[in-house]
Amino acid sequence: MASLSGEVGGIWMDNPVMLAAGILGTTGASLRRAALSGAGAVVTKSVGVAERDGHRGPAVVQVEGGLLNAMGLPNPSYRHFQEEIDIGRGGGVAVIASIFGSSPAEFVEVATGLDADGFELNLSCPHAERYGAEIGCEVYNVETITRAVKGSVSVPVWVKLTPNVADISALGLAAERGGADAVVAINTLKAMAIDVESCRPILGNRFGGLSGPAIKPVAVKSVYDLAGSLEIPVIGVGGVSSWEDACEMIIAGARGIQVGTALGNPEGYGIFRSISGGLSSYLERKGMALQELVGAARRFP
Amino acid sequence: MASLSGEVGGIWMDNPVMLAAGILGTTGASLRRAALSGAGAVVTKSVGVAERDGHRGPAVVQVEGGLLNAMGLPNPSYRHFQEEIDIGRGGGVAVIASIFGSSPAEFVEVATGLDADGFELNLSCPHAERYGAEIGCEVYNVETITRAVKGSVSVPVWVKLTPNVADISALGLAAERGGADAVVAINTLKAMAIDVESCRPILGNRFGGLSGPAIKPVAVKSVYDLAGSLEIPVIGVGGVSSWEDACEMIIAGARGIQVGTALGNPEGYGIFRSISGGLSSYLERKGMALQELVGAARRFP
Amino acid sequence: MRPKNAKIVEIVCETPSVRTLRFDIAFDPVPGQYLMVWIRGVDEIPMSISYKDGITVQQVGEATGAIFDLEVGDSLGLRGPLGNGFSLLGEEILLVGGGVGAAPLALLGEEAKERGMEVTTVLGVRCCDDLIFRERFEGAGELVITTDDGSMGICGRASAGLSCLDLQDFDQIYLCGPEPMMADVIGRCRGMEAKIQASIDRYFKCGLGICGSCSIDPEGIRPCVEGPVIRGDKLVGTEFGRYKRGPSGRKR
Amino acid sequence: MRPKNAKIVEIVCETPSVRTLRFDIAFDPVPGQYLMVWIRGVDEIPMSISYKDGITVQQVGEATGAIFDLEVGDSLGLRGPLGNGFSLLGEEILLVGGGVGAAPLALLGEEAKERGMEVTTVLGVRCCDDLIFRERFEGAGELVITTDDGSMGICGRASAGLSCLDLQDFDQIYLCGPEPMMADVIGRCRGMEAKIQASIDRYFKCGLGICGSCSIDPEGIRPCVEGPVIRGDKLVGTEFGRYKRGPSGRKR
Ligand SMILES: Cc1cc2nc3c(=O)[nH]c(=O)nc-3n(C[C@H](O)[C@H](O)[C@H](O)COP(=O)(O)OP(=O)(O)OC[C@H]3O[C@@H](n4cnc5c(N)ncnc54)[C@H](O)[C@@H]3O)c2cc1C
Ligand SMILES: Cc1cc2nc3c(=O)[nH]c(=O)nc-3n(C[C@H](O)[C@H](O)[C@H](O)COP(=O)(O)OP(=O)(O)OC[C@H]3O[C@@H](n4cnc5c(N)ncnc54)[C@H](O)[C@@H]3O)c2cc1C
Ligand SMILES: Cc1cc2nc3c(=O)[nH]c(=O)nc-3n(C[C@H](O)[C@H](O)[C@H](O)COP(=O)(O)O)c2cc1C
Ligand SMILES: Cc1cc2nc3c(=O)[nH]c(=O)nc-3n(C[C@H](O)[C@H](O)[C@H](O)COP(=O)(O)O)c2cc1C
Ligand code: FES
Ligand code: FES
Repeated sequence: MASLSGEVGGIWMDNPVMLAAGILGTTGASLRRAALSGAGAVVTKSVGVAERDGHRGPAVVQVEGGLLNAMGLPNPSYRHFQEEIDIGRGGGVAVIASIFGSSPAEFVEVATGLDADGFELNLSCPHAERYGAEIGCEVYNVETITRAVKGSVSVPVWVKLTPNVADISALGLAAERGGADAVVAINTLKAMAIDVESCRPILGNRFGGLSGPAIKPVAVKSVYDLAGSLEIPVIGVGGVSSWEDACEMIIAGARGIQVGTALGNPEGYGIFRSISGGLSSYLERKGMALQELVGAARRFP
Repeated sequence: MASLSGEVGGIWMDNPVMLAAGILGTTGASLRRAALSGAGAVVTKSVGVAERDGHRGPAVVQVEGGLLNAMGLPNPSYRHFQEEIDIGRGGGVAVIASIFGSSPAEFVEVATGLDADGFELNLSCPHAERYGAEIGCEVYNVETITRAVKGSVSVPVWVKLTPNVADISALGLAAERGGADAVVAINTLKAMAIDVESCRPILGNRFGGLSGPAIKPVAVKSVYDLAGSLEIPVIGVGGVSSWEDACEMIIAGARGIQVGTALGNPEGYGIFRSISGGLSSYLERKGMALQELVGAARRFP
Repeated sequence: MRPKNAKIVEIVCETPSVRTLRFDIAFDPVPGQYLMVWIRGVDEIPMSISYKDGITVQQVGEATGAIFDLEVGDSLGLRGPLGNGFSLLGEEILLVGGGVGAAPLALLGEEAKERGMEVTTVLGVRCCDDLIFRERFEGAGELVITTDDGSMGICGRASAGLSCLDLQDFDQIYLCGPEPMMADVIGRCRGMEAKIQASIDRYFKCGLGICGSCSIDPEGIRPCVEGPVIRGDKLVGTEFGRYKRGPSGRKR
Repeated sequence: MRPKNAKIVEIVCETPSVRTLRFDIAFDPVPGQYLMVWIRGVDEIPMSISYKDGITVQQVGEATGAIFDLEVGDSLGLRGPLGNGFSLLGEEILLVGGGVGAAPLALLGEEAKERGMEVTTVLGVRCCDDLIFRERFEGAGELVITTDDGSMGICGRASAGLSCLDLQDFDQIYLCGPEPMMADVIGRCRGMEAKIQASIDRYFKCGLGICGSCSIDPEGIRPCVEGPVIRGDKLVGTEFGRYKRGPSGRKR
């Protein structure tokens, strides 16, 4: 089988297929299970300075081709999260802590308060006031927060970007200037579903973020654009649920990919092995190395 | 059956279910057929100053939950389009001319060169250089182009907005300041699909716009936001393929809705009657007037 | 799937703090499957299916309290049936329920009876007023009742009811109720945990196996999709009976 | 559906300007259905299915020219089968083809023969070198050939070949070829247009019935999904035989 191992954004991985932030990443046990199921690295649920219960339910609703969620960044605060990271590390792969805050200082507080193999800055969650995309849609914030965290930790720092902007590459460039080791694209699309019988928005928070196969073409385009503008690696996420999807992301320019919503498919955690297995067979069949595939779409102008 | 008639953005309609721009709107015959099939109004393919053949194929590709297209604004130029509008009018409903240009002057040239029942300004097509979203993502352009066209014609002017921005309401407010009679949301999302066997972007233009059920939750959220910020009516478009979808858009705040990609469903042109019929039965069952339904979701803060 | 609109056609007050709601739509559940119940404007919470067209709710907090404010004609949004229910195995089975945990077991008992199985039920409640579905269990087979205060049946916990039975006699044992009760039963069944099926209560947010809220230490079992019914042997050595997590993911 | 990758396993030069490509994947088409053929980096164009695993291409411009540059082992992207094909009706049928229009008719003739129908074919070509699929049509039934230059068969257009037949004898007539030829045949069949089925050529961009590029005046029939095979009586009084539109939608 073709090798899938290599470095992605400063972190060595056996394969580039990771667990996405906020998916089953609340507990160390889940992170470890993803790792033991074949994930190349795992990203935790986003954690912040204070404990949050998240938005009231419904927190998710299934829509055609995807899922809407407005979890509302539930987390036990970083003060109660080190244990989970340590248990997660028992899975034998890198544990990246996804962190959020409302200011550079908050981000730094969380990052310095945790011992993880890397950090992913959530500058992109579309449904939490004062956090995520609300600050992450501004180039200035992305750059300063990235720089602040980079200056305070010695492990790789990735920046997760929002697609809810006119030009995601501008955000990527800001992260790069701030010293990011990689960008991760994309977080969910701002979206909403309404129940026609009651006339009520379905999500407890009224609106939320769209994920799953529905957003894959948007994610592929974002990755393609970012990979064309940045020097640092791009990690692709959004709607990946098969090796073909992963392949498409990589051809668009992704060095690594993350899987979120697809963990809810019937195969569950089995998805990591089915994606990496398919990817490896594909490379074998094509006689290509993984690195050659990265950004191969750019060969056709 | 409950009545669906009323004024939408300055135009009287028997029902608020319209044919969306660029869908079967190239010829007068298609426009007329949509009208005779029960559309409340029809919007033409976008026309500009010069004849264009559009991008090379593939011009469309089916993806999960939707369709990617990069037609590239093919059109015979407004100089050869009046005949089509006139034939379209034979269907007995208003024919709205969708128009595009690269400057206020071009927009005005096209608008004043055509006799239509209304104009829809395409400031949102995501895959044509110098046109559409490329200029329509700037508040200033939206306002000045709207004002220029409004000043040059005496029929209603609608502005079609792009969702590929951080804040679609800002664009809507610009259109309103420019004197628009309504805004139409949304055009397609910037997106891309890559063929994994050849590593090539599938669309002839490499990237294009995502439409269909996949984008409905994004459209609903856009309509909800716009309806909450604007005085002028909002017309909802994006992924509508059933009366429930139409209902959802209206509850989100849409005064009218447009149907695009769903015309490719097996029922074809029959979709207009199935949507308006379902909507009417729903209102009947609920004992509500259409106007009461518009924006009903806002009752729940 | 989106939440289905379900109109309440009947409300039965089973006890002062437990009500059954019957809907104008029915499901075809495996007993033990649950619904995510959207109380509009309030919250969405998991509820076992107690009738093909109904749920049985104990008032414990805000969302369940809001359900108690509903009247016939009001409606809820229902997602489901979700998860894996009980699987009926063998010929002689034992159901052990505590409090509102009787809800899914009643449906299970009825189905077992229909299939010609021999059903024994032990129901533990605080006092006789808390007993629900007595007729349904009696209709399905033998019923042993225990009350904490001795106001009916055997005095003591459900485990006291088990003392008068030989657990070896049963091909399969089905549990639903307070976690300490279930953990206690599993503890008494050393060596035969694999023939126990327990319906587990954890904090469910998504019901789809993606949010991680319900995860069980140390293996990360997801009760919302891999359960809520989980085999006893898979619970041994886990957090089950020891701790849970709240909505933030923090242990408590 | 996305374009399927199809590797060319055989190329047959039927005439100097017509080639058949056979693929490593096969379809299960109704004869008359088409594929959208993606010549990567060039364009995507409609092509009738001429074999379950093949198409037959006449070189006329850029995209077809690019197909002529392909070799065995190269691949194309194929979407389909799309549209409505011919429906086989009656016992005695007539196929009338012109040039590369023989492609879908050959598949149709073979299927008709299999079903035990009596098949007569009239093929019109410019000269004997342009004739394709002679054996396939002869295998299916009787074949009448006409050439413009008289180099083979009857001298004249396909319509000359029809003169020696009584069109009333046929239960159904199937057409594919240059539009003037097809319009001419329909014109000669006054009163029996309803038993004619013609495969129509318009500018296809989407193949899905949404872009409007293929629309036929004055009713707005969409040949890409409602055709490409359309009954003769539905073509009477339309633009068919009179004009078409180019890629911009402009008449020409
Ligand atoms: C699979 C399953 C089936 C259940 N079946 C029934 C049933 O048939 N009848 C019944 O009365 N109860 C059932 N429950 C328990 C029920 O979900 C909780 O009692 C209810 O969620 C409490 O909500 P509240 O807002 O009223 O309480 P709160 O005031 O929010 O909290 C009270 C208690 O309920 C728990 N709780 C709150 N929200 C949830 C949630 N989303 N998921 C799980 N627990 C929660 C809290 O942890 C707390 O311990 C079931 C739970 C699960 C997991
Ligand atoms: C349903 C259908 C089935 C067909 N089957 C066959 C077949 O079996 N064999 C065959 O050789 N040809 C077939 N054609 C015609 C074929 O599609 C055109 O010859 C081809 O598209 C020309 O492309 P080009 O780039 O080589 O030519 P161009 O240089 O682009 O143009 C040459 C001619 O082809 C027409 N054309 C170009 N693009 C298209 C298009 N996208 N759709 C329709 N016409 C187009 C132009 O209008 C022009 O008349 C079929 C057409 C249709 C609609
Ligand atoms: C239920 C849910 C919770 C999520 N939580 C987070 C989070 O805490 N932090 C974050 O950066 N992204 C979060 N995301 C976004 C995902 O990591 C991912 O970017 C997005 O879902 C697109 O990928 P997918 O289509 O594979 O799910 C969440 C997504 C879902 C569906
Ligand atoms: C094939 C195709 C062509 C389109 N052409 C145009 C166009 O010319 N002008 C325009 O404003 N929008 C155009 N659109 C966008 C649609 O009008 C509509 O905004 C979008 O497709 C979302 O609606 P839907 O999901 O119902 O298709 C086009 C969409 C498609 C799929
Ligand atoms: S409730 Fe979300 S994973 Fe179980
Ligand atoms: S080719 Fe697009 S509608 Fe027929």
